[in-house]
Amino acid sequence: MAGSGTAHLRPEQAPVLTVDDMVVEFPVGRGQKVHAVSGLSLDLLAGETLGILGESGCGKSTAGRAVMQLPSPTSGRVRLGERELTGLTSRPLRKARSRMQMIMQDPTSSLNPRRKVKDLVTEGLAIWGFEGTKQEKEELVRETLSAVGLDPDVVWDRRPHELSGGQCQRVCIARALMMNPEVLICDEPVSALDVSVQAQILNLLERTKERYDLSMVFIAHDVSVVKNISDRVMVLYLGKTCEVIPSGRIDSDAAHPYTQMLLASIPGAGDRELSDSAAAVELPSPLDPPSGCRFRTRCPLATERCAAEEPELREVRPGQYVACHHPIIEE
Amino acid sequence: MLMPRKNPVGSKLSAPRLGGVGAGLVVAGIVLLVVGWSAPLLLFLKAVVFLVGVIVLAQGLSRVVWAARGTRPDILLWLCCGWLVLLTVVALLAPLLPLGEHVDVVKALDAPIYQTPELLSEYPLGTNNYGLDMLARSIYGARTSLVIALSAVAVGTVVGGSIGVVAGFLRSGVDSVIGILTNALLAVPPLVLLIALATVLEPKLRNVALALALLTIPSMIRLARANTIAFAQREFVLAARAMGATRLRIMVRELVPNVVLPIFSMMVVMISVLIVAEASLSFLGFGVQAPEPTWGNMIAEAEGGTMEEYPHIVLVPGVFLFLTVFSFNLLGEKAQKRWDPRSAKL
Amino acid sequence: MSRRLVLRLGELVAVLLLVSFGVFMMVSLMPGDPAVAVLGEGHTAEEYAAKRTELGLDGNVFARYVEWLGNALTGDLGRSLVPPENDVVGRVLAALPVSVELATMGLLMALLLAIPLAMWSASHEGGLVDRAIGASMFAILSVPSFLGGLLLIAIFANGLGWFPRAQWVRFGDSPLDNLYHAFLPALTIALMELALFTRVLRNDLLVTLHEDYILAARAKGMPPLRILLRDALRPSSFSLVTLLGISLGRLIGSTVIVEYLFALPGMGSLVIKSANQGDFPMVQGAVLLIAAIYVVINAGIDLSYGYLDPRTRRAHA
Amino acid sequence: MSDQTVLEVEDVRTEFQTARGVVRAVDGVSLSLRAGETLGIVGESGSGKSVLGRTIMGLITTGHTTQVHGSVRIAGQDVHASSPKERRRLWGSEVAMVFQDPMTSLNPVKRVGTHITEALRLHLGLDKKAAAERAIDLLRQVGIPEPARRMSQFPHELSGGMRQRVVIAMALCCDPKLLIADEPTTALDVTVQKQILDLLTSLAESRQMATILISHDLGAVAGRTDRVQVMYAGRVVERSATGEVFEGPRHPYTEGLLASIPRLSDPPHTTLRAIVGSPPNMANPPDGCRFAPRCPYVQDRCRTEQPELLEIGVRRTSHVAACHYPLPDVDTAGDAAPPRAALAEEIS
Repeated sequence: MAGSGTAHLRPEQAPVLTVDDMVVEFPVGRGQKVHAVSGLSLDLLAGETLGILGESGCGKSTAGRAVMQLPSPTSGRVRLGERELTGLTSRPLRKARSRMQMIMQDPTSSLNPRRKVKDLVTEGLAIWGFEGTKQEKEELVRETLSAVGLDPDVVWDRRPHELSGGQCQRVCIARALMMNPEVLICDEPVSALDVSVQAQILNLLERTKERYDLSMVFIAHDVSVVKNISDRVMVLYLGKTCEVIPSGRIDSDAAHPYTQMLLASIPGAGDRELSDSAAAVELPSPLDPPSGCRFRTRCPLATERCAAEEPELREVRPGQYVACHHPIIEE
Repeated sequence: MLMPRKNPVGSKLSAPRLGGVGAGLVVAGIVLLVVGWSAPLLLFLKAVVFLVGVIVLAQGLSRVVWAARGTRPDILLWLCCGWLVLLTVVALLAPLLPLGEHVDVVKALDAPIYQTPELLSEYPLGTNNYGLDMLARSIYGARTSLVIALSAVAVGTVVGGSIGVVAGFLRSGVDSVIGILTNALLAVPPLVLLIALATVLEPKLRNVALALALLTIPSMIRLARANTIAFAQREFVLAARAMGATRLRIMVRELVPNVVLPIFSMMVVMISVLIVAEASLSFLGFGVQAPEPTWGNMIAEAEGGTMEEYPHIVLVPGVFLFLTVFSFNLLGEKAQKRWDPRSAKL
Repeated sequence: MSRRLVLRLGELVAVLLLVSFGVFMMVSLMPGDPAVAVLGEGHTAEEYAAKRTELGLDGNVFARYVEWLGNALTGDLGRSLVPPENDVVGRVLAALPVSVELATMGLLMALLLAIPLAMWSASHEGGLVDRAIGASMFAILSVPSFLGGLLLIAIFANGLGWFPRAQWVRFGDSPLDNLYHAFLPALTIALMELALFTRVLRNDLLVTLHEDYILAARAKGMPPLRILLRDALRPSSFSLVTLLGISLGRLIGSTVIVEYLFALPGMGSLVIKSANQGDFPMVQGAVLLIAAIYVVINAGIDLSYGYLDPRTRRAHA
Repeated sequence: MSDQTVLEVEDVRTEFQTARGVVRAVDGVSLSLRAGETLGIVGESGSGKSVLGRTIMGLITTGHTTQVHGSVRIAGQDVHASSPKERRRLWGSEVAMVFQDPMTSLNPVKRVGTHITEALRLHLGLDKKAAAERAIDLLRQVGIPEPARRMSQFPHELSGGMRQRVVIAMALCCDPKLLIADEPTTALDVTVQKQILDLLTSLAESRQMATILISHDLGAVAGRTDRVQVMYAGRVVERSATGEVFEGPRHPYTEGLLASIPRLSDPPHTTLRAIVGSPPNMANPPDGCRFAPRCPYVQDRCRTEQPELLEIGVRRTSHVAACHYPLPDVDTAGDAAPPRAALAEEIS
């Protein structure tokens, strides 16, 4: 795009989360700044899972954190339900933020090594208070731990280093659930895990979403994983949106050259037409992204128009939006 | 390193053989200890023999336990802990113990002067030029050293640690100001700063302790700050913020418990540094003044030719000083290896 | 380069100002009266007041500080209080070369010994030699330098008579004699540094030797000594260089002790003597100079990382 | 493919002494490799695949905390019986290695050129100029644009993919007969991974190099290797021609591993057939079959008796598995074959 645009938003369906034209930039000194996210818009319907797909450095993690206001984006708006998050003062923001929860990539690093599982999981209640007796509270914690597949009696007094990576990730999920969130933002939750454990966590997330009525944003670099868990996939490149596509159609209908390239790079995926031609060029620096379409330096289909004019997201098939001047559409 | 390594792996020694070697070393060590204390040797040689005896004994014991239990214990660590506990207890109870006179010259008028150490005599560690008992003086010296070092470290750690955590967590303006203040304090070499302070402060126990606390503060700030910054970048802090924790809560509940451990290790190392600093200061005549005994001013008594004639005047307080500093150093290193692997390097 | 350098310079100036202010204020914070300290007890109030005026202790503290600092910048640190009431700067400059020589010699001796010892130790990790070196270095670390110095004097100067004590020959007069006289004091200084350097460098080398690129170099078939020298040493020296900066303070402390022990006419002896005599302008001047040297050298070390690690070169540039 | 055997590994065991006890990271592995042949070693973290690679290379040898048993012969020379000097002669010229993380496998204070030329000068005795020319040529072969300019750059000035190309050039500089690539793409971006794997495959083919490709990623191995060896908790559980393993895994672990990977052809929200539990603690592995605690088909015998790695193949190619109750062969099972077949198509 990779371009911007809001054609893919669905305001009429009352989304749980709406992000409008979000920009995140970090100054790196000498007047330069990293353009991490440039004009990202997205929405999330109740019960939906939005997959965000991209390589490292595409701004997907930054976007996830900016949605949580950690830190707040440079510009743009984030709405959780009816509530505008940008510009809130400290306490209301902390309160509103707790309606969204985050699962991070490194499960051991995201748990305080000095605390026990029971304290980690009840931390949210300790901050916001719990209406009910001590027994009820403990009952709730045990129930939640069981829900994420941990035996409360076994892990109750353990510290994170006594647990495996998969178990730590389960504790993180339990901790998030205790906040009774509406939206769960998962930032590469399985990429640090072993293959056999990865499947357990993916299944768990899927089950949890049903059981707790969550909406989910799932950030990852693995196309197959994203396809498996999402309803809708958004492909990012250098801080901009390339394509928004219902996940069931990503392998057959992807129209953006970059999405095609990602599909082609799945090992053993067979030779898609874009596999090697675009390969040798490196990812451009986010300090000074290319003009026009940011993908043009690696795109085999790039023309002069791509350098001059930034493509806008437009609907190419029902529910599929592409920001490209030359989308690959076989009729 | 003396400290036994965890793993008896590469060793091809069988258990009985190991036990044999160990037992041999134990016997040798004990013999050396006894010889070191009682044989009619030059005192300097005695001290060397004594120390070698301790090392050999430690190695021997470690091997015996290793052979018997299969895991190799850290005998040296236990010896160090033992020494420190013994020293502390003895120092605490000093007024109750049947010790010789340590400070009042008049009371020691009829005592022999420059008595050489004799294990079973009235003066096991000898006497000084006034006939004061060296054992009693060393133990009272330990009192002074430990009180000064411990109180200075406690004050320095509490002040420096909290400033460091706040600076590391808040960053930006506060951090820069504190950084410059810290650097300014560090810019004057410790001993020079102490001497300079000594020109203006009375050489009293409290003042020495305060001056030493001032020395502790900048290093504690740096350590606490660096660790706070490192932990603040960990994802669990992000997770706490995502749950809506306030900044105060994050500092107190998430950061402090993690920062405390490296600070504690640093404290132990700092104690040994301050004991040396206090001793150096007293040696130069700027610390607690004679005849009130400290290890530093006891060693200073040996200056000007006394040392060659009566080496025990240096060696007795010297060995006390060495063993104590060594023990704190060792403890500190173990603690740092366990809790603060990054600064363990320095 | 420019932005970083300017920031660094700004910080350096701020630190020096703070130090000078602290050093100056020390006298005002003194619990006793300097006039009493100089004249001794038992004089009349008028005499003390006159002395205070003479010492320049009247009037606004800050005004006096600015004046003192202004004078210091033009190379005038006042006069000593003790007869013959010499110029402070002159005395300090006469003492400085002795201390600098001792410190440099000690540092060089320590480095020359530490680097091979650490390399031997690290390349034979866990071996007998490694453990022996480790243990002796740890033991040396626990010997305060005044105690170590006393023992060295007892053995080598008074016992064996190999080295002189309490004499100093200026380098200009006889370079060889100067080195001979400086050897034992420098060795005393070197011991503590040697122990620290060896331990730090060994541990850093061990970390480096476990890096993938060392494995890669081994997998290329490079000989071990070459790997140690060409691949491992430079990346391992970061902590050592940082330590050099921190060592400086301790080094100056050691020179103070050593000069006192060996009765050498350096900065340490000067500071101790002046402190004993309550000669505060002298102490102020000497401390200010020492602090300035310390701060400047540390800033230099900070900038030297660029050479050691090309990764930081671009960031600094 | 020539019949010359490049690598022979016999009953290798690698043990580490740790604080928690002896860890047998590699437990009785035997294999052999001919010139031009490619072997994929697949396993999760802790399966011992990387340790095996380094033991074969001779980078892990018996020392203070390590014991290596068994024999490794590269081009007829026993690596572990050789003197350090003989081993160094082997490294670089007979066997070379590509490491996992290109960020850490290049010395940060050395220029790119030096990394390559020093090996050339050491092994081939080239002079400075010839070595530089050869190095530039190598950089060009591994697809680095402007190779002459790159020579004087430092590693941190290159991207991850470029660095891994430099590491490969470094490994190839003396034409080794055996290349061991230890997770060569794990640390790289998805779009770069395939480039590097393709590069490795084509280089191995053009040079008739025996190659071991170690990876946790089944997809990376499928389609690029002649044979695959699956490892679990230090042991080989299954080894056969790559296609056979993916089409008809006979060991329950291999089957579970294949089933737990999401497939692009499945519709969204397909429930994955995950393996329960987590890999064993290697300081205290379970008795009997190490996969028994997680195996869906476990029998009493599995918990007590350690299965041997046995030939179970029904076809011409060798197919070995270490299981008391191997899964039925797809072909012989006929139509009743589990849905694995479809999966294998997707992956290979």
